[in-house]
Amino acid sequence: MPWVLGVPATLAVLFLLAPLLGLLVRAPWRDLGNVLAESQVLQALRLSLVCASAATVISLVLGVPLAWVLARARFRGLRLLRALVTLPLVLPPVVGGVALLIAFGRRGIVGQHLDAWFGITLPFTTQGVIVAETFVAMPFLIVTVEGAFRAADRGYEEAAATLGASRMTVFRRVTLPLIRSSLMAGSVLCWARALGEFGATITFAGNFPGRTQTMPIAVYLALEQDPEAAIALSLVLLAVSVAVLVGLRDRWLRAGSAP
Amino acid sequence: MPWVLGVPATLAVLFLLAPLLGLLVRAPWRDLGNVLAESQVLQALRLSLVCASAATVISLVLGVPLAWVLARARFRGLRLLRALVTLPLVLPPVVGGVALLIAFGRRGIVGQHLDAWFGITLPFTTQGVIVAETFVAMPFLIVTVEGAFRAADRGYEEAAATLGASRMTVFRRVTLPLIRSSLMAGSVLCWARALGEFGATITFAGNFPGRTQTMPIAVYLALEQDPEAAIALSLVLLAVSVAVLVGLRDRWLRAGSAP
Amino acid sequence: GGSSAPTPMGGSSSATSKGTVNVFAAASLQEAFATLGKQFEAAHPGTRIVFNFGPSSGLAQQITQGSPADVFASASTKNMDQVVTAGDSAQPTPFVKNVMEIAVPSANPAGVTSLNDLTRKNVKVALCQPQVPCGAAAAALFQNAGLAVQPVTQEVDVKSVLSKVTLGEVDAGVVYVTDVRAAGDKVKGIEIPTDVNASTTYPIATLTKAPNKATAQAFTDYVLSVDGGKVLTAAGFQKP
Amino acid sequence: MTGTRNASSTALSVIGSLDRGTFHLEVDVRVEPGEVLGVLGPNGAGKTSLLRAIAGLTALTTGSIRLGDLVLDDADTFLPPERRPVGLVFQDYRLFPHLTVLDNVAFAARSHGLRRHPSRTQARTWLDRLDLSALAGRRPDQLSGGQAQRVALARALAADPGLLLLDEPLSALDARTRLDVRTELRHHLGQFAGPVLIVTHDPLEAMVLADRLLVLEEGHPVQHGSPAEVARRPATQYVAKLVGLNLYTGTLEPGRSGVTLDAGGTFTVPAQPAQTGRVLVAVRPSTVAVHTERPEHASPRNVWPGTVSSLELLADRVRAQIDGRPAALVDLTPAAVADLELRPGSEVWLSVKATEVDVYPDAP
Amino acid sequence: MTGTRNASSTALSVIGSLDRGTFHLEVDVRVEPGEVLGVLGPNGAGKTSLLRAIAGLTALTTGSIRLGDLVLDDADTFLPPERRPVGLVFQDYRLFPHLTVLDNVAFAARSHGLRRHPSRTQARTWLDRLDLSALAGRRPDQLSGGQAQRVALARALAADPGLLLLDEPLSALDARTRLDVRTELRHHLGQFAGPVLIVTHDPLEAMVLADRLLVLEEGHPVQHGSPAEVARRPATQYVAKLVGLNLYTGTLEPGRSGVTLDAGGTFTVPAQPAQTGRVLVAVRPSTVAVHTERPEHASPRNVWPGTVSSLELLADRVRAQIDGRPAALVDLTPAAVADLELRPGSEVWLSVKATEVDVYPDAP
Ligand SMILES: Nc1ncnc2c1ncn2[C@@H]1O[C@H](COP(=O)(O)OP(=O)(O)OP(=O)(O)O)[C@@H](O)[C@H]1O
Ligand SMILES: Nc1ncnc2c1ncn2[C@@H]1O[C@H](COP(=O)(O)OP(=O)(O)OP(=O)(O)O)[C@@H](O)[C@H]1O
Ligand SMILES: [Mg+2]
Ligand SMILES: [Mg+2]
Repeated sequence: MPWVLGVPATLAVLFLLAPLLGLLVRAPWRDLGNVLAESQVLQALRLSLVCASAATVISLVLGVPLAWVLARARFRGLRLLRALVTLPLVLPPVVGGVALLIAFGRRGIVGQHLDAWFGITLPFTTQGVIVAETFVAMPFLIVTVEGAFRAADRGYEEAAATLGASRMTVFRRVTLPLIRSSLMAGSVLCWARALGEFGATITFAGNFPGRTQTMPIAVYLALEQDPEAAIALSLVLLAVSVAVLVGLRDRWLRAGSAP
Repeated sequence: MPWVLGVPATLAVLFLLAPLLGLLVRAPWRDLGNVLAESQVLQALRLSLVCASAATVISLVLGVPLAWVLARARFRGLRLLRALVTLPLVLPPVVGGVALLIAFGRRGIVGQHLDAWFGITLPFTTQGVIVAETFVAMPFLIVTVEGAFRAADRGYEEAAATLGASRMTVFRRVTLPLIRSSLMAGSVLCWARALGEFGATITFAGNFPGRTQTMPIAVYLALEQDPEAAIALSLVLLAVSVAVLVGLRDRWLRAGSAP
Repeated sequence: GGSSAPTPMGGSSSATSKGTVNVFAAASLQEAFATLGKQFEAAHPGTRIVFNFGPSSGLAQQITQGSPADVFASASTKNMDQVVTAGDSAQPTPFVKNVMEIAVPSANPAGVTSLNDLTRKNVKVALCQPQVPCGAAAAALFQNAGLAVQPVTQEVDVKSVLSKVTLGEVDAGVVYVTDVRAAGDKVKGIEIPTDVNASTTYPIATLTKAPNKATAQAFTDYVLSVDGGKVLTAAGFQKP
Repeated sequence: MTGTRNASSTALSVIGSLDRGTFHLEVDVRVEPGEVLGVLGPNGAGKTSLLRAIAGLTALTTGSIRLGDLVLDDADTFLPPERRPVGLVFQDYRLFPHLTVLDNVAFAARSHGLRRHPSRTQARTWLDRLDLSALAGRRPDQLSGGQAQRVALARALAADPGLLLLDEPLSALDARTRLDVRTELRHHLGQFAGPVLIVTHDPLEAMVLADRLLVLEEGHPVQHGSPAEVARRPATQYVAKLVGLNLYTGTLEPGRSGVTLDAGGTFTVPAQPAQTGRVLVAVRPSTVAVHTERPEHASPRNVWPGTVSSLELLADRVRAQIDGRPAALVDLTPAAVADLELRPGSEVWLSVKATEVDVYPDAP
Repeated sequence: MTGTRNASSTALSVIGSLDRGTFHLEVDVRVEPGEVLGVLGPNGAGKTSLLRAIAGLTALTTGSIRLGDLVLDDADTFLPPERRPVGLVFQDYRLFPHLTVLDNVAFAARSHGLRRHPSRTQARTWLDRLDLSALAGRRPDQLSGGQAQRVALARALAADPGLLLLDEPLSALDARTRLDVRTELRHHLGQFAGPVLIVTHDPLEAMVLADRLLVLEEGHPVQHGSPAEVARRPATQYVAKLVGLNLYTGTLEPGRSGVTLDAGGTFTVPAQPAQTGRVLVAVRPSTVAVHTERPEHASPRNVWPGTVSSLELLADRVRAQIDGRPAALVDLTPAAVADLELRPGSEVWLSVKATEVDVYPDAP
């Protein structure tokens, strides 16, 4: 490995891991058992995993097609649209929550109709958490996947079309598998961002144990009371997500060995 | 465009833009002038742009090599390392700030030496803001770029090597240009995330106007006072970032027309 | 709006006290209110108190955006005023106040013993931003004491000040008494003389559009009652 | 699934032009059902571009493409590639890197809705036919160049198209495999009901596989006809080189039996041909005799001096390049080369009988 | 920059084996400086794998690669590709998609630290030489197949390597360009001081460009020698097909002048050769005579019956495939085919003179 790459890579690792190490060092290991024993923690953890996964699935279903359109379609205003889609990344999460309330709240622009027509109210429900997390995390997926669509070799799509594959079949059987590793990267970003999401969620969905209280919110509340418990909770969150990422991601990547 | 892609893409756009529209509708347009006239706002905006850009540059310098290593190297523990690097994504930002303090604070594991040996203290400084934003945003770049490195066609690198290009030259002149569009995507994610970063920054670097007060912090403070002013400030932040993204990104993407 | 039939303290439940009450309360009230909720539920079988703890500003936003809240207990009058302005609440009542204290790391490296020490050049001080309640209170008490303190940072909330102190990043911070108490032995509290000290007031209100107004009012009354006051005082709060 | 796409065993007609960047292609060609059209031409002549237009990967600028009554492309219609009953073997193969060889070949069937199992079974018979069964489980990056090309061919054939477009389908195959695959291909093409276009640089392959040849140069058709016609009477220097003839341009003046060559010299030609004016003169290298001295009393009427510029040993003969007016390629036996002691620089005399010279009008 | 890499005009030697997946390659080959080794073999024989090993893209499993005194690969050393003075033209070109043609060709010079301007100037001279100047500003996706291949060749040559590896460098070129590039290549190879390996499927190309041939089959060298030797005495059926000979295996028993063929029949051979035992018998298709009746009193000693199974018109002759014991390929003039009224199914007699039959021992 050339040192010009090795040295900065090592620095990057040290920089990213030092704070995590710090957390490990300061963690109240003796109390960890107690913290975990609280039923609320497991509840929050479960809710976090469920909501982050749901948000990722929704993001995949809606975001991948949008990424494809942004990468491939040609129409006026495309550049603007492409920039607009990245805005939820920039919006401070709390403001994102406010924006969600304005749009999908009970009195919101869209929300009032959802309520009146379908009897759906999103704020303060688990669905609301998923909506908030999706709003914040989907752009990560979109931007990553769009970049990959843009770089993918069009020759294979042409070949598939001459073999009689419809646009949809080409997309499903050729384009998506070709960008598999970026799709994976985008999903990881999206899932992780959703799992760690706090500001928009607490603003839009509130903080009800078992319904909308996710781990980051539990951590926030713990910080008010007992910062060490908050560290312990964070470590639990980290451990679970490492387990999921190591387990899932490498399995996926190996499933279809790299092209 | 096949409707199976067009419909979800449209839904995704509506979903992402409705909240932004909501903000526009509720924005106090008449007060916008006043809000902008406050010198602190421009100061915060400048600081935000500078710090986010600096964080992106650092992330590129450190993160791209790390992504390369994660995609290409083969050693024990690689899978774990790959998952660990994504942890700052999952960490609730405030806890991230605490972790940064434990590591790089005045009494931190690394920080105490920085202080003793080089007289560098990071908390409460602009550099501290950059460190916090880098910590939170760099993983986005790393994950995106790693996916692209993984998918890149190794044949071109082989060809470059037989032409006498050193590993470094291959990396610079072949590999990086080949993954250009994902590199761009990663940079956009990184920059946008850094620009919107709030929790870790406030915790690690504190809040001092002109030194560490970035736009998201200003927005948060405004929320306490006057939610409408906060919306106005957010809109300013969004407008500036749209301008930057539309201007910069398409220029880059066009510079080297897609492969 | 206005209060309906006053609920008897303790004792048997009234006919109107049942169902679920959504209480939106400032995060700093978490521990005390959790206790109050349990006590109230015990006293009024058939009722359920559901808490939504968060930053007062965020809660105020949620309420004005139409969330189904019954009771709002804010850590600042300003956020309560936002709710009143929006027509969601009519009569907020102050129920506790929180006074300030100097917090120093347990080792107290800068040897801070009094308010005056905060003006020393080599003492790093963290305060809250003047816009937030704890910052306003700190500004007020420094004015009362005639001191000019130059902080290294103006935090957005009191917890941030406290964590800077806990981790030794600053030598002193000005926080609420309740925070010092909650932080246990990781920080040391240095009391501020009552004559210069400032406080912030926590108002509580039953909301105009409360879905379960009667029980909501019963809970509000319980918080304002003597029994409720005991719990709050135990957590470090003072009578308004 | 099979049988549905190639229902239309009707003629293909392409009339029009297309543009790719600064390149402009004009064509007017008709291929009958069951007919194999060989497309020849120098690099960059537009052969691949023509196939792309027919497949629907590039739109015509003007004109139309029809398959029987079905309009594939004209001013109003543009049928997308997946709706054209076309099979295309790409010059650069384009095997799907994420699929095994088997799944590459099964791709078309799968795309038409056949389930995994029957589509694989069908693909296996194709692999068998092209002798690729051993590679079924490989991914494209584990194939050699020739193996990849054969898989690409199998993939296109397995799609059972109504119209077959082959872009240098045998170029990477080794000599033996080429013969085998050519035989298999000819067999398949013989049964194939639709029109076929095959691009190749191998004149032999063109002769063997094609019923008719189209020669493109710089985006324009320059010759068109049966392999024998093209081989006997090449229209351009490129075609002459391709089929291994000497070709000269010249003028035939009325009342004279000699052609004045543009490259210098005069050729006596057989009987006075009907036409006069600009003509082409074709001379087979094996009909040119080489002498070390001027053949005074020999019968050939066309005798001229030259200098050997190079000698090249082919399989069973030596090809000499002779400078002179005109210059000529001459085929000799190795024995003759030894006898005459020819080497680069040798001064020689060339002769060719008037009866061996083919004269025909230069197309405008 | 030029001149530094090819300083080592020393011999290349490769002895050892390598593995790619289930494929195993064994080689033992030496190429002298200035010598051109043609590598032939069926698809998947390991030709590309051999070049990859020499270029450093695949490590040997056992053995060593040396260039003069420089060890490129052995048990202890593995020189990475960028430090080997090797130029490689890939079978699939691998032009950098993000660079123009000019910058592709200038890549090696840039990599060796030359600044942009001089490296481009140098690249331009290479483009001129291969007649590619008009394409200098294009990107690879705007090139035709043949153009891309020529650019790949220019890119490798421009790197001024000490050792040149060409993997089917002319396969996508049209006939005329192929001649031009072959001439240019031969010219360049003539001046080239280092060893050259060139993979090709075109026997003619191998004969023209190579000083010596190496034939690989299934990962093993099966023949090795000068083009003339290989062409005259092919060691395997593959080579025989390649050079266009009939090849039979048989046994020569002591004291007898006839070879008993494995495929049936006996061949009378010229003078009693020295060796006996397993032999190969090569017969040139043009030396086989075809008769419609048994030639009773003719001189050829080897006469046998057969059936025409196919006829193929080549440029100036007809190649007939005759079934019989043994089967044979026969070259005839079109006139002869017409005279004898041959068509598939015709019963014929074949004859060949004993003096035209070449007998040599079968390599173990
Ligand atoms: N995308 C493009 N932009 C501009 N010019 C192009 C593009 N694609 C091809 N060309 C040019 O069009 C011409 C015809 O290309 P085409 O691929 O049809 O040639 P071809 O006859 O197939 O040649 P070959 O035998 O080398 O494959 C070439 O000069 C090529 O450089
Ligand atoms: N990565 C790989 N994994 C497994 N087998 C491989 C791999 N690469 C090549 N092979 C196999 O190794 C053998 C030799 O391949 P190689 O590319 O050297 O053949 P070649 O002689 O160049 O053939 P061609 O003339 O078709 O290009 C082939 O059978 C091929 O399928
Ligand atoms: Mg082509
Ligand atoms: Mg090969």
